[in-house]
Amino acid sequence: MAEWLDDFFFTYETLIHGIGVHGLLALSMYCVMAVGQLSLGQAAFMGLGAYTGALLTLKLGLPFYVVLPASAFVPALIALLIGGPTLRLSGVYLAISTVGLGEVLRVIYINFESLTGGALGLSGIPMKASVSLIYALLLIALIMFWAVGRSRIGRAMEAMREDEVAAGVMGINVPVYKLGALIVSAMLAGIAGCLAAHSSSFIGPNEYGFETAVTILSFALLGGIGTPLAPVLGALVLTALPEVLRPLADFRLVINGMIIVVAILFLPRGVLPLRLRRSA
Amino acid sequence: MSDFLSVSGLRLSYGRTEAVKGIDLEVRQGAVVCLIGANGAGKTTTMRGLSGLLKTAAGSIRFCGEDITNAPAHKIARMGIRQVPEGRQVFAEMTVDENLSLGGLQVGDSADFRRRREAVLDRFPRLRERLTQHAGYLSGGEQQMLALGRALMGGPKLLLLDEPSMGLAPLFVEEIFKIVADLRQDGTTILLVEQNAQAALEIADHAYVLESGRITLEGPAAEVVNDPRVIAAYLGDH
Amino acid sequence: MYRSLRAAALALGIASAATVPALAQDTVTVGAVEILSGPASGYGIAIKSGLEMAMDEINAAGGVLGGKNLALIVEDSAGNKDQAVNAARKLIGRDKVPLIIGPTLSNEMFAVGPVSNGRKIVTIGTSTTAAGITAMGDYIFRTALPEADVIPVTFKTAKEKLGVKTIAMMYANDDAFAKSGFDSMKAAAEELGFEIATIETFGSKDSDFSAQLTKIKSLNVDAIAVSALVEPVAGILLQARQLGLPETVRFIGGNGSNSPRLGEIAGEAANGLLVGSPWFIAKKDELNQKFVTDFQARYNKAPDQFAAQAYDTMKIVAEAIDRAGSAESDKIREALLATDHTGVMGPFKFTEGRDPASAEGVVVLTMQGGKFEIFE
Amino acid sequence: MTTLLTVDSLSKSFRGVHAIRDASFDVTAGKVHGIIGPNGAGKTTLFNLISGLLEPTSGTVSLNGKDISALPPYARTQLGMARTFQNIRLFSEMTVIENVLTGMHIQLHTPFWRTLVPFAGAEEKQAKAKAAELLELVGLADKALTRSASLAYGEQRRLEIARALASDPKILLLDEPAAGMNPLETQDLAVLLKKLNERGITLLLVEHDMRFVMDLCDQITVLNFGKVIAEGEPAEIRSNSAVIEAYLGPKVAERLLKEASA
Amino acid sequence: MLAQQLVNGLVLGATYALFALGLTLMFGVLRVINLTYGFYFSVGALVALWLARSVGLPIWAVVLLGGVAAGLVAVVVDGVLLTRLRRTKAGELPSLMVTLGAVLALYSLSAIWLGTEIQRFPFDFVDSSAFEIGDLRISLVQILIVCVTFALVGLLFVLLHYTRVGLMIRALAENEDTARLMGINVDAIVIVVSFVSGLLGGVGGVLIGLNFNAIQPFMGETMMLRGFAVIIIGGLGDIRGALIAGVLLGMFEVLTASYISSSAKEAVAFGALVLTLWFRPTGLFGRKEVKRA
Repeated sequence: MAEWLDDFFFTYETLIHGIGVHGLLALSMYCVMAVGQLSLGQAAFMGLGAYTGALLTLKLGLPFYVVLPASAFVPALIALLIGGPTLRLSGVYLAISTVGLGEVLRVIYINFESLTGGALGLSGIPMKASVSLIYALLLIALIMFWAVGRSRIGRAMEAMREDEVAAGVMGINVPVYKLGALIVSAMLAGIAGCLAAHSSSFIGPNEYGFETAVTILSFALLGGIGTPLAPVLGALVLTALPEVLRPLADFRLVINGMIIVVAILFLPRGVLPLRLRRSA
Repeated sequence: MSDFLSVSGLRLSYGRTEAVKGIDLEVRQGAVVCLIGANGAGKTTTMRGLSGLLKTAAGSIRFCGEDITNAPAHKIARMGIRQVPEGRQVFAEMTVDENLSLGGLQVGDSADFRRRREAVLDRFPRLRERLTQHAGYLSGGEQQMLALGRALMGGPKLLLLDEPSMGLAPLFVEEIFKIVADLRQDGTTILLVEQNAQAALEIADHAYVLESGRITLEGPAAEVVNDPRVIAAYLGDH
Repeated sequence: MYRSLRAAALALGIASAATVPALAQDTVTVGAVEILSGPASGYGIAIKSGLEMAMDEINAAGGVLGGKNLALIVEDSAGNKDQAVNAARKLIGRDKVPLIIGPTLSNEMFAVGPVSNGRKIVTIGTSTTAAGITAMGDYIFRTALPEADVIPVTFKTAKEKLGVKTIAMMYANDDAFAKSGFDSMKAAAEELGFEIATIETFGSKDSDFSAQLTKIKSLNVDAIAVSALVEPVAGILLQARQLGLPETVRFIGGNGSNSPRLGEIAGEAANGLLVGSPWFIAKKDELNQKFVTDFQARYNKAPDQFAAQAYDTMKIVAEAIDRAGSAESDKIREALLATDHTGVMGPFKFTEGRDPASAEGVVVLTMQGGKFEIFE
Repeated sequence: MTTLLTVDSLSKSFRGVHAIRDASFDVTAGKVHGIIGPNGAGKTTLFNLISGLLEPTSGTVSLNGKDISALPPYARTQLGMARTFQNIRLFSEMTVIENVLTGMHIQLHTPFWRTLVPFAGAEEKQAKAKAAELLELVGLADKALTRSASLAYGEQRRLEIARALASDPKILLLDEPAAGMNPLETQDLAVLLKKLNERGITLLLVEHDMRFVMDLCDQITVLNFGKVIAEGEPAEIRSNSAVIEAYLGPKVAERLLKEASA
Repeated sequence: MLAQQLVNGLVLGATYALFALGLTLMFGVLRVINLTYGFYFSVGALVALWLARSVGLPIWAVVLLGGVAAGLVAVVVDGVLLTRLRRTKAGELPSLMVTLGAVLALYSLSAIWLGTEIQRFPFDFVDSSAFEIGDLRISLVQILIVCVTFALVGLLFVLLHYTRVGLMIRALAENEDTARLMGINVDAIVIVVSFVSGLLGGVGGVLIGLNFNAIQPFMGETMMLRGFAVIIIGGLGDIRGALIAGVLLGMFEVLTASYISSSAKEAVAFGALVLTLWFRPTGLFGRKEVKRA
């Protein structure tokens, strides 16, 4: 029985890692969407975290408890830098300018070969992200978001999402909240990237582009953003889906796409349409 | 019973909010009927319901013997009910000429079209001067003329005028009402929503007073104009 | 049908391993992880075809271990390293295969290698030509000849037979495979004392190369070395001719150019291109002729080197299982090290480092009229 | 008599169209000040300029002597200004009480992690008590946990007022608070607004219902075509010929004035 | 070399502009960032390829029919995906997402059906001759691309500004409700706009497929990011902007590759995009005011 469990765990270890990491990414997306913004830059922040983490581990041999916070710090710094101008933008513009960030970073990874390994990426990253660490962080993030969501801050965020103008009139400092949300989401994506790098031993420059950004967005869209649990559920479904649909071979992507279509058309609030209860 | 425009039991809502709560209304051919009432009383909502922009929640609308309840807006427009929307809504990025062409889409590039265009330009000489200008650069009064002219291009059987004097300088207000009076003279049927009650009642045959989505007063315009309730509604107790 | 149902049940976690019977006692099952969907699926499908054809031949000839059938489970990686790892884990943990062929891309191998090596499962790349693959661990093999072995042969031939002195180099800088090939090219060029006039890069999905080629044209080089997959290489050849680059300027390709697709896409524009290959479709030996004929008959298209390498690899694996006398990973590993096989690619042995032992079989091919022929 | 809010030579134009031209007036602390004018006179634009949703083309707005023209809306709220909207803008997904609590945003300071500790949300508890009081005041106490979108129209208007009050404003801007209400609701509203005024809140309101305005306001500013055409106490305004003309046209104005003088 | 590089830049830029035309029209009128647009590009090329190979039609017919096929696909896709969202006025985010899911499914389906290997037109399908002036070479296909791009921009301009349908399209773009009041059947105009956008995308696919000889289902996907950059730099919904931004971008890319470094070429589009959004979020030619939050 133990052996069976061991095999089971071995078989699905990457999947289990993946669900945890994607859960964190879904929360980072949630964080931006919770203030009514749309970012397609979460993949870029993830990549920054992954490269920061991998480089610090490989080149400087720093311990993981130093590496992990550092890989949250670097994306946060970039978010702060791009935050100012991009937050003036709304909707589609912000989304596309954050896609631009991802592409610019990709070009940098490819061209700074001596540091990033160029197209070959970085391999041999030690597997330091254990399942327990990933899920502990996911749990902490969930609890934090739940707490924030229930607090006056969460109320302010929901107000912004519903009506930015009215929220401003309520005395909510809308730009600061937006910037704060972007920074926190960048940190979270950075941590997720670092964990992913330290659980798959290899990272490359092409992993954090448009497609990944869209995947992260679809976690939140499928799950919904009524509660922090919903995007995580979305991540779970969409991460497990390719494995569940493995027997369908070629048709997996077709089904995957159709699920997104159907979810948007018929489940506009996601599969978990609940709303965080705040007032009892 | 008039067989021109008759509305019965009309209810209209925005989402969950009911703005018009079951009204009956009649417009005889060739008449000018005005709908007055305070802001938020449901006048504009009624207009949007009649032109098909808003789906009716209940009740029926008949026009020229046909049931047009919930007919699509473009069909209603093609049947000859032309609305001049509140706030004019000219196509700001198009020229005056293009705006007029849009009004006369159904007659296209025909002799009829050219005749109507000439008639409108004769009626509004200012528009002729500004034919190639973008509508967005016209003054408020000119835009209102354009909106009226655009509706007239469609050869309306029934003209729905929503607050034509809104935000206009007095000189223009006067001019607009003169035009409405002219149109009446020419036999155009008009349903008029107005803030400027006196001016509206003066040219109207019949009037309805709308309050909170219900019709509270109805009668020949000459009677309504002297009803103390109307004055009170506008200026408070006097 | 049964297999897909079973797999669905597994993935859904409805059935547990304890209740699913292992495949019948009289089969030996090996796994493969290849790209079967998505934009790069052409390579994986070719490899799958080669593997399956070899497997059927082996089974028709009596199977392995004295009569057991050889079976193959091919999992799709879609070209995504996470899915490649998931697929490998599924093969190891669920299907309990002792050996995995693949994955298709070097990138995927870098992610899968540490996992399968950690579980002591033999993993053989048939198409992973990047440097450093086999250094990942004792259980990682490859039958693909690394670019580092093939390129010097091609370059040397170009120098000796064509008198090439100055070259321009182009590569897809966002593609690990192309970059790795380029590194080998650069090393070989420096070794041979070529003058490198310029190094130009492009994106692997680009379709316009006119800027780079115009620049190269103005530099009057003897040859242009290109490292990329076949699609961009074909595009480069077509545009080079459009821009009026003289035919005397030879193109030298890496592993990616070694595909019949090149002739199909680029046609006459590919004339004169040089490429080193461990395998050549028109090789005259009987084994190869039979392989090409059978493959053509079975799949209704000509095999490429990916199919050929996969075909040989399956045969090598079957022999190793027989020599090992058991389907255990450790024993197969030992037996593989003693491989001495003659396949469609020629004689084959592994080095101590589990790479192909010799580049002797490398032939330099040139493209003429849309077809490869031996360069003489 | 101190001046709380000063609007000084304020102008705003959109694409060359002048919505507000050189408007100036003062709002005295503790008074109810009305702004009236026909449709399209620029009242809502004026409100948006005062509350910071629009930036003026020229001119200034000062609150308590401090120039706030360049401040974003949230900063004006922090200085003691609150407003409601003509086309009700509630947070429709939220419950009624949550809407009010959102209005208290600037007074709450508890860090979010306190929600994690059981029985530690003293401030939130106080806030809820205060919110409940405000709901009581506007007559929505029994609807505290209802989703705000499902309230009736008049209730939504009252909730918007409660939400605006939650920030403890010195001055409350009401954009057509009685619009769409029936006479009974309007009366209740007038009573409520008087009560607020008695508590020391200065009110600035735009309204169409004249009876309502005349009853309630201490001071009235009349706007037409973006310009201030009259200013004064209700009685003065009522007999101001320019005002009557703006509303009812010159003929009625003439007649009414004759009647008055007769 | 400079002359040749300028020609290269013009042709590359024209391909960008050609691709961006339909995308910007779609956004300008229907207010949707439609990610399935890249798929119409692929459809045009694939249909044209099939017609050229199996039916043996001449080049002009292939370009036209490829475009028409793509237009029809666009109408169907729009009808199935977006009608519902448009009715409920669902906003741009859900529309974006729904086209995202659809495009994933559509690409995958066509890849299953047609394979992912690169295909090309028959070798003798186009005249591969070229004009030579000294060192400068301009091929017929290149001339065709540039001419068709400018012609299509011109035609689109004429369609929008000098025809009744164009008048209706512009009215819809400005104000849907008022357009209805003019008696315009908005649903029909939406179909027309979808068709024209799809047609433009399809024609782009055929021509670019002819020039670069690399046709496969995913070809539109790779163009999509570049297309975004072009329409945002040019101003969303602005046809003239798309033309100018496309050509400029192509020029800059080619000149960067030839005089700075080919590895910096990739960064040009997104560098320009970021700069545009930073300093002029409405694009070079966009006019609408940015809302104040």
